[in-house]
Amino acid sequence: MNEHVTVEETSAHIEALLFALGRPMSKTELAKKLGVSSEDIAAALLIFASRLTGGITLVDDGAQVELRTAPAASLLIEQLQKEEYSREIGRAGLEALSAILYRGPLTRAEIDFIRGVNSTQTLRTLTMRALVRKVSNPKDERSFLYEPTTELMALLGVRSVSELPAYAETRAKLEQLEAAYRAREERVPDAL
Amino acid sequence: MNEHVTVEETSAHIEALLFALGRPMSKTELAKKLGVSSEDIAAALLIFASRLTGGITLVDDGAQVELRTAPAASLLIEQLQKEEYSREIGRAGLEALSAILYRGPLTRAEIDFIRGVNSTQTLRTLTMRALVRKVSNPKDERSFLYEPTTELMALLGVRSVSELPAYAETRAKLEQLEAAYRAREERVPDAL
Amino acid sequence: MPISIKTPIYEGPLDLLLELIEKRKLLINDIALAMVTEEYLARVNSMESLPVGETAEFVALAATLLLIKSRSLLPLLTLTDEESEDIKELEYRLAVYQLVKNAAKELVGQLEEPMLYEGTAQEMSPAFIPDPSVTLSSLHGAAQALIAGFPQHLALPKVQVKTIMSIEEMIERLQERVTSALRLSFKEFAGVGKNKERGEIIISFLALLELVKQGIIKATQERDYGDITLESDSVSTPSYE
Repeated sequence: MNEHVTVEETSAHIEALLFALGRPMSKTELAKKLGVSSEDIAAALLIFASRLTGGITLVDDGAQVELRTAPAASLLIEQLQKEEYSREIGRAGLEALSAILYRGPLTRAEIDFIRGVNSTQTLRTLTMRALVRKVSNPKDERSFLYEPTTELMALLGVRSVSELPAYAETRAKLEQLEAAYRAREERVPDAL
Repeated sequence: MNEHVTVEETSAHIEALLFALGRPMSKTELAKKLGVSSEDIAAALLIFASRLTGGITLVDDGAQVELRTAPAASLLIEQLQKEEYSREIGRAGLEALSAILYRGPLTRAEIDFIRGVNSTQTLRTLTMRALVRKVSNPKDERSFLYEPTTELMALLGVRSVSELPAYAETRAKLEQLEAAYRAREERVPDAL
Repeated sequence: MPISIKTPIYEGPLDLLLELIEKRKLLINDIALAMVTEEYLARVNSMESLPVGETAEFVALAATLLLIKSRSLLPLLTLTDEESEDIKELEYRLAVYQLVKNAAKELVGQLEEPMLYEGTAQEMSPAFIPDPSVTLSSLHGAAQALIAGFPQHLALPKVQVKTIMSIEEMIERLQERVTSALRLSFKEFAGVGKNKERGEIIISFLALLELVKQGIIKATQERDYGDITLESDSVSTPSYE
């Protein structure tokens, strides 16, 4: 539709939209609303993120993006916020989050399998706090996948999962383990 | 106070503050909050204005400054906001509304708890459409209670919530479920 | 002076098992698992009550551990495909859980980092925009959906993936194993002289006594302090030398 829109213009439109609506927006939604392809959105987001040098930063959870204050300004904002943010997450919640962050997206059954305990209640609380969200599972309509949110990224003070401690390394190790396990035994149930 | 703050840092702090608070701020207020001189603020604002990336603009009336969406995008934003607030409120909207009607008045956290998902965006839409309104919470100054508006009641043709279909029964059932769930949560302290 | 004992709280069976392995600085493999089997069983036995819904997991894991232990004690024991798979799966799950648990510890540190705050969007002033889908019946329907969607089944134990096995069944399984291993000496069974820990021999011996007491196997000691020969009642042709 918008054939003559430059990537700079798309970048500016994204900034304006995210700023004005004041909520996370999915990359698909951005493409649709701006009438450009998802490749255009990806390119514009790269440009946009590279230009942000001040008090605002772009948080990207993979599927959605959101504007947030930059880490350098956090202490100042913290002092001025009226509402107190609870950053407390119990051990069960942290384990479920780390499974979702480092090995996700995952179904509830997969999280249960990893932790060896039932995570229903933990996941419900995390969903309520918008730290994870349920999305439909392309492999199985009856189940959902849990994935991280921009809210979670912002709570952890990172712009994307790649900034998490030992992210690439841990993810690679988990993939290696799984590949080795699957190779050993082909008849693995679809547990993980 | 902040002797070693560079003008770039001050510029970033101003941007973060204006973004986080979302209201116009006087230059005097900025100088006070950031602990710098009014000359520092003036210099930082110049830098800030030169770095703007397209979608956001700085409105400066001499005494006060404010962040706004850039004029180039304002038509697009207006269109999207209208669209956002005129389409059907959907399942999430109906659920939040029914929680407020049958179990209200409720805080956002309580609505999240009943629904099991985060309701921030949904409540914002319902508020903008004047279907619900925020009133102060006598129990906690930092939070608000959501209650149905008179417009909503008129739309539904009822004078009070008690005239809603199966009101007493539904309210009792919800109360009972919440109590049972919270009781279990207490038995499992590390649920999150 | 009052003595306060801090009872560690375990999230679940995998957590407990990993704790025991890490405490001894072992790698996750069948040798390590055999080494911590007794302690795992002792810990599970000492728990006043197993967490609701997690009992099956605790017992299923205990069964796999006993299998690993029995194999380490009884070299003649051959495992079925399913049993081997259980052991591989347990090792895999432990390795994955170890990585996830360590990552969770890192996240604690990450929570100390400054968080990124939301912006406050300029809001338009509210204007009444009715929605035709908002009706008494749609709202009543939505309320019913909230009730139906509420986690009211949480208090009930979840159906487990694995069949629930009791401790009794587990011992039965071990008995079967000993029976089929025909005839062997206690030294072989308990691994005396192979740098086994004393406590382990004692526990093996207790397990043996339990089996003897139940008449599953016969134990003969030719002389005092001599070796004890174990023989299964149900098999008459000894083939073990």
